[in-house]
Amino acid sequence: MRLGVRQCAAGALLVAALVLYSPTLGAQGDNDSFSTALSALRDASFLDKEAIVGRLAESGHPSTRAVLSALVEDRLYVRTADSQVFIVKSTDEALAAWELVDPVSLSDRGSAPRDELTKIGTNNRLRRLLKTTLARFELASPDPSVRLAAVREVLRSLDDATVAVLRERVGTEPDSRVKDEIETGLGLAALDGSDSAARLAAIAVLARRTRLEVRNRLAAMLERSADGVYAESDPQIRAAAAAAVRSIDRRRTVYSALEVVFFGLSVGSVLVLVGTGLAITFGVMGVINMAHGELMMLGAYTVYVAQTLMPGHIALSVFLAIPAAFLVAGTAGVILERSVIRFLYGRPLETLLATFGVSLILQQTVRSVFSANNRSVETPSWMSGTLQLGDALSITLNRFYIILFTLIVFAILLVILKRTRLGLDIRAVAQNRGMAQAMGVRTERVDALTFGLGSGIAGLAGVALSQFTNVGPNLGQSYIIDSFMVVVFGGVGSLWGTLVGGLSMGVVNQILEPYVGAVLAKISVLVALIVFIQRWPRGLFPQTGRAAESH
Amino acid sequence: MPFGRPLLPAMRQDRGGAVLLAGLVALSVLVPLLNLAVPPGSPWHLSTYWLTLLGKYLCFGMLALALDLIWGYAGILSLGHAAFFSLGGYAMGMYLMRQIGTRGVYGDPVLPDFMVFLNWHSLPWFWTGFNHFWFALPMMALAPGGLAFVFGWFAFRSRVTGVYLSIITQALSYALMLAFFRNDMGFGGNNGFTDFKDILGWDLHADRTRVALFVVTAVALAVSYLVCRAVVDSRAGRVLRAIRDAESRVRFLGYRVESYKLWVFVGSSVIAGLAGALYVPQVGIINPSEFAPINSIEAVIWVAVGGRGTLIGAVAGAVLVNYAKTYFTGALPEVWLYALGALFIGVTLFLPRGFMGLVPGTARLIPADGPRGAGRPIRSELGVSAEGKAK
Amino acid sequence: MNLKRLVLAGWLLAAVAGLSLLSVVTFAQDTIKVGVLHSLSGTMAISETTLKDTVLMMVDAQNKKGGLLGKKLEAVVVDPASDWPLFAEKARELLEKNKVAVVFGCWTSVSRKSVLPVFEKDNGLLFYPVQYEGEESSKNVIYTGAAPNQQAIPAVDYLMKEVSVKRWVLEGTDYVYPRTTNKILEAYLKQKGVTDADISINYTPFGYADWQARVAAIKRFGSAGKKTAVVSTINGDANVPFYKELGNQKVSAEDIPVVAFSVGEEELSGLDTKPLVGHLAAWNYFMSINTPANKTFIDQWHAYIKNAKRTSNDPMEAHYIGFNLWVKAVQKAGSTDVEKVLAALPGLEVPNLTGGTAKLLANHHITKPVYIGEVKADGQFDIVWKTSGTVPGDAWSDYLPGSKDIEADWVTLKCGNYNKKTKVCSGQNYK
Amino acid sequence: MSGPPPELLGGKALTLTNLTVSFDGFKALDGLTLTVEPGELRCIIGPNGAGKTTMMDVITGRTRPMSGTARFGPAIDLLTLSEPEIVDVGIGRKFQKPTVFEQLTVFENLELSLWGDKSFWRSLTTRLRSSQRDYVDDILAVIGLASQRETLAGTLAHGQKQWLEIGMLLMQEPELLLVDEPVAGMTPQETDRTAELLTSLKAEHTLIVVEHDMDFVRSIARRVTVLHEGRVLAEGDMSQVQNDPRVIDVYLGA
Repeated sequence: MRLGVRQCAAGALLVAALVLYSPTLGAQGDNDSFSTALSALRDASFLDKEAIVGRLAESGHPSTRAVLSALVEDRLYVRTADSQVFIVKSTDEALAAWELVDPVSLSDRGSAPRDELTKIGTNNRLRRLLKTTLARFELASPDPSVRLAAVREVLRSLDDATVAVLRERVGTEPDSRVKDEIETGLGLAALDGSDSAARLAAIAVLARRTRLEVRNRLAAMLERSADGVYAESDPQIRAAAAAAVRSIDRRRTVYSALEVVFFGLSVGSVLVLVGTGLAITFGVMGVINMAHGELMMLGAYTVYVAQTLMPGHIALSVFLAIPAAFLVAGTAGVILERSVIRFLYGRPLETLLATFGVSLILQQTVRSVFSANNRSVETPSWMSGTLQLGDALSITLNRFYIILFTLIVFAILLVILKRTRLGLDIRAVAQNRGMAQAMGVRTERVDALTFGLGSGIAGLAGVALSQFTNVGPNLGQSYIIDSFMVVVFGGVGSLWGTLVGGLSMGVVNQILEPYVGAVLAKISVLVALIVFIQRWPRGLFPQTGRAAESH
Repeated sequence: MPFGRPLLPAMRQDRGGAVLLAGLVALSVLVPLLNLAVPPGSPWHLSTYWLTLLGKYLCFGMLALALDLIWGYAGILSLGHAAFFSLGGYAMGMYLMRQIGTRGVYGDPVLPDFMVFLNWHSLPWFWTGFNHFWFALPMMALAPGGLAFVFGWFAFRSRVTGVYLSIITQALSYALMLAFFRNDMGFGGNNGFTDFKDILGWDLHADRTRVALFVVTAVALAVSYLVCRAVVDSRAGRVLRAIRDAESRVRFLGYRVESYKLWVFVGSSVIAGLAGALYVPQVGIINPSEFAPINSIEAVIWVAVGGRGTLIGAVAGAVLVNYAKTYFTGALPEVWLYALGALFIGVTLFLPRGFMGLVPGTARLIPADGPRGAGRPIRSELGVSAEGKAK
Repeated sequence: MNLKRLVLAGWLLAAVAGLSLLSVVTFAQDTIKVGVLHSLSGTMAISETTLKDTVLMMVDAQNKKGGLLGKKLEAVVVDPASDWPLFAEKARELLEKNKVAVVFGCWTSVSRKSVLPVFEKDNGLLFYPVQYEGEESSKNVIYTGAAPNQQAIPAVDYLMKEVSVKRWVLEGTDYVYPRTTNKILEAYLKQKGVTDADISINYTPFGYADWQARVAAIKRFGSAGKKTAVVSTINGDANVPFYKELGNQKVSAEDIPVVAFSVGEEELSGLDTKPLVGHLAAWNYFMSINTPANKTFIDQWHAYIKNAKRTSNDPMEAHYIGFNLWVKAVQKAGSTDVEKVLAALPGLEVPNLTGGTAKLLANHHITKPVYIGEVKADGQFDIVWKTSGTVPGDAWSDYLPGSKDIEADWVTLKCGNYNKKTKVCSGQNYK
Repeated sequence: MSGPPPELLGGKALTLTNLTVSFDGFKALDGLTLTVEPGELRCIIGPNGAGKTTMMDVITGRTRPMSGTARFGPAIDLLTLSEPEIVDVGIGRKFQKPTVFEQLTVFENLELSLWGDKSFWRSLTTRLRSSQRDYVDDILAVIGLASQRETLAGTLAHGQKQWLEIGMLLMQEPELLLVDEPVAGMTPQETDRTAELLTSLKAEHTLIVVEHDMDFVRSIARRVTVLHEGRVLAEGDMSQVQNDPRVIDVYLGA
């Protein structure tokens, strides 16, 4: 079975780990050799570092684990002054000086300014090695979740030595989830064994898992080489494996269906978000707002500015950016309405012309102010990562939050339109301007505010976009068409149409994509839209009754 | 001239047209002279750079003309005309690619280079025939025309109007753009067609050929102008304007509105296609970004800047805006977008009828605001509701 | 009405003023004109603006050294606005209207293809600084970027030998560079005994943002028990969402490393590097390479751009090399005449920024070292591998059936695509 | 060909039976039954929302009823015909708010309304024959706009637009004319002029006039039908209708 450099090293370390953790041998590590190994790390090549890490682990020194985890977390530094190696407590960019810890005694050693410290770097192989090594330490951690992670880590590189440890743990493991995981591992290992009874048992265990690795491992036994020889000779075991694969697949199909729906919703929610603002400026006010995309861009840049203003507080800055973006884009919208659009009511096609001009100007302004390069917007840590539902379905958090965000924004908008005075005015003006005027609605003001509201929402969309795509001068361009599609598909003037339209477009797209590829999927969605409009010329939720008959 | 046409405007219109035609004639005489006869040294020499540029402007002029015919007179705002333009261009491009023959970098007698290094083994079926000009030429009109017919037949029959129509035309050209970007389509993907050698046996890089192409373009523009003029001056033209102003009223007069819209749409798309076909050999490349919706929008803007519903205004606008673009991208590369943006805003705010609005008398010919005339509810024009922002 | 007249008058005035301004520009005193043909607006501005500044910096420096042949250099900057036909038009403007001696420009292949006929017709000289798909060698173009054998193939070698990768995902944006590169890599991998089952090729459109499904698929492909790597030819804008998605779906560089050919320091400065740490890039230059030459260059750059945070990247080095090659050739030829310069160029050597020298070969490509770097949290790269010595750029890949018999040689054969089998020199635009 | 085909000149009655139309729940017509004899001038009155306009929409094929029949003469079932086809069988309609083609001249407005082949290709080449031009001029005289021949319709006064539109109807020589609130917003003089115009027409046309202005109705109408909530409330000559108690409390009383 596959044995790279890594596995060998891992094997060696494992022995060390065993020694370290079997309570009978309370091995006393020798501080001197330990610290010499440490100082050797200073300017070793990556390959040497791997060897040194090996030595450290074998040394069985009590602070080995602390050092290794510091190394993998980029917290192991050398003080330039005396080229002493230290563990840094926290590498917070915000701090001017970092607190030092002695790697041998793990006792505090005051602090040093950042620029007097140089990091001991790692690369992929080293990190991988460190993780597997540490995992073996953590197998014995009191915290079950840590143990679970550790087992998962160990499973990535199974070898006889690892299996030995797992065997030892499986008996004593109290936590069921960890136990399952270990059994999975043992099962996978057992498959390679010779005792067919054990292998059948293993298959029986594995058949209850959903994890892809397991499935592929079993499926691999069923493959037959070019000359028709099965990878697995024993027909009985093959049958068992085949059955196992089938049952796993059955469970997985459910998950993958859910996955597609989720992906679809997340794509759709973005469409909805970019469409909603337009549903106001274009749908309600009839302004063909070509600058809509650039208003989103403003929102995205607001996030960037917020983050540069308060480095180190990413999460907070994003939260502050939400209202800020609304205000920035909203104000821009109001200015735009007062200075240009209000002269163009009754001439919507000219609003297209003017707003297109505005969009050009906004783009170039951003280029002049922030340069043509994309800007780096960081994602708060709590937004990256996944929500693991079962073995097979993982929901990516940032997409999940964006769906949430979209729904919230949409709900708030509905409340504004349906429950507030402003909303009432907006609808009144949209319905019948003259009448509204007669009833004392200050239509001018309402126009400005309506447009501001729509633009503000575009700003909010920008905040969301900044979390998963480029923040650059072209941000707007890449979404403007989609937004118009969504609004028209949903039916101009209908918010619900925008919601339903956007979501369904997203889901359809994601259902098609695996089969026909991204481009054809998009094309088919567009064609579907065209056909749909042929059949229902006023979109999903058309305005009914006499009002709709325009002549 | 049909009877009963108001005479004074007729005079005016003809004067405008006369100016345009005279200009085109002058160009097609002067340009060859200045480019070929005058020695490169002299200040009067017209460089190939300007020659190509003028040729390009005229092509865009044709595109604008086509757009004005349906937008200015029938009130159909197409945001997909770039698609027809590009289809014409691709038809010409396919012909030019086949003309390269063994002079391609791989020296393959049949396959264009991009097919060779993506190791295709034979020409896709839809390439057959394009090595003959007599086949390619009609395709330059039929490809866009056919698409327009199918699309229009459905759209107008099901009475898709206003912004809904605009957006699905946009969707159409967007979809086509994505499709042509795919290398599997057999149209050279993102790189499209380029490095053309010659057309009808004449070397495309020789000034003589370029001059010839320019003159052909000028003539094509003149002819398409006369055709459009004839259409809008016929009773059909008046019906179209009537449709623009009050569509359902025209139905009650017993006209089959959809067929009027359809045919003028097809005609317009054919003109656009031919413009594209003439554009490609002059600029020397055609690739999918020509389909980009933004291009359609720009074309609409040329018409608006010039003044819609006047035909000459459209041509003037196209030339004006594109000259501005050429000039600014060269002179103020850092800030030219400001200038262009300002131009668009300025025109909409101060010249609602475009620059033609400044020409005394023509203003009256131009629909005041939007296809349904001044003060009509904004949203009804969007095809949404009769109520709304009525004054 | 008066207002209208006023406005119109305003416009006219502006136009006139502008035109006269232009004429002033064009009738300047006797200088050597250096054309800069990089998009300053539109989608490509992101990458190309930096290159414009680089050339301006080099011109500036050269003038401080007293110019060239006793004349000052004058940069002529135009904006082709990421619009491919406009590239051809602007190239013509530079060559015919401004009569520039040399042009530094283009980024995308299509823009190069678009200007190629113009340069060959007007016999201009273009220095093209970006890694590209090869399959081209023009008399009038000097390719200072990497050909596939100077970037893609070494990168794959590294993954095979050092990381012992067995399973390959070739993920690219659907245009010529990825298509060709992947064709070459596919042929190369198969030659190395990789089976079809272990290669997955996929293309996505430009600016693709919804990577979730694709990344999920890559994860599945990678869970087959063999070490898997992604070779990414994903184009600029689509990268950020791609890496963010990798991060979100917890695909770490230790499990499935991604080696990219178009993600450099410039791109990294535009995105949150957390999810990228450990992923790889293959270039011929890295900002983090510690040589005196590189240090001086970076300092010069920071001083010129007045921003100590700005990064340098591979195409900038290419322009650095290209510019110096041109200067050297002009000095050797004693003239800026294109024919003379082209004659002088082949064989010239100038130092690159990584401690070696770049030699211009007869096929108008240069020799380059290849480095593999691992992304660090600070947006810089750890060099984890480099080729011993430099690799000569190969215009015509040996791994493509169409081109394996073709070679380019502008010294003896005087031909950019000479078929060794049929002994024919095809596709030449110049009689 | 000028003028409708002979078989249409026979004179046909319009019969509506049990027409029901509803817009999302609201019943605009509710089992409307009504007959108009050839050559008659029938006035339809009724409060807003009584279904007057909807009735016209049904007759002209613009709205399709949920149930009921609409026949023109014994042979023609209007519900099966498209809008243009209905025009062809000789039914013309004048809208409530005048819709003339503002960007065309008065003459052009009438020209477009001429009988004849209205296909696109035909109208590309067709020219006015002198007989047709005379006919247009006759109509111009009838509606009293001869002097405005070349003016843009958009610049006409309100009343003139109304007449022009009636003129456009006459151009098609319809057998049945539907006229929707012809004198709304007219000056007294214009109103009288319109009254004359309509009465002068009723000889060879059947007219259905919807109007609010009682004096005007009194001045032209023989028979009056009162609609209410989509049904016929009363029918008869003006005096009968006026004295009908039901009418008084739903309409005249109000």
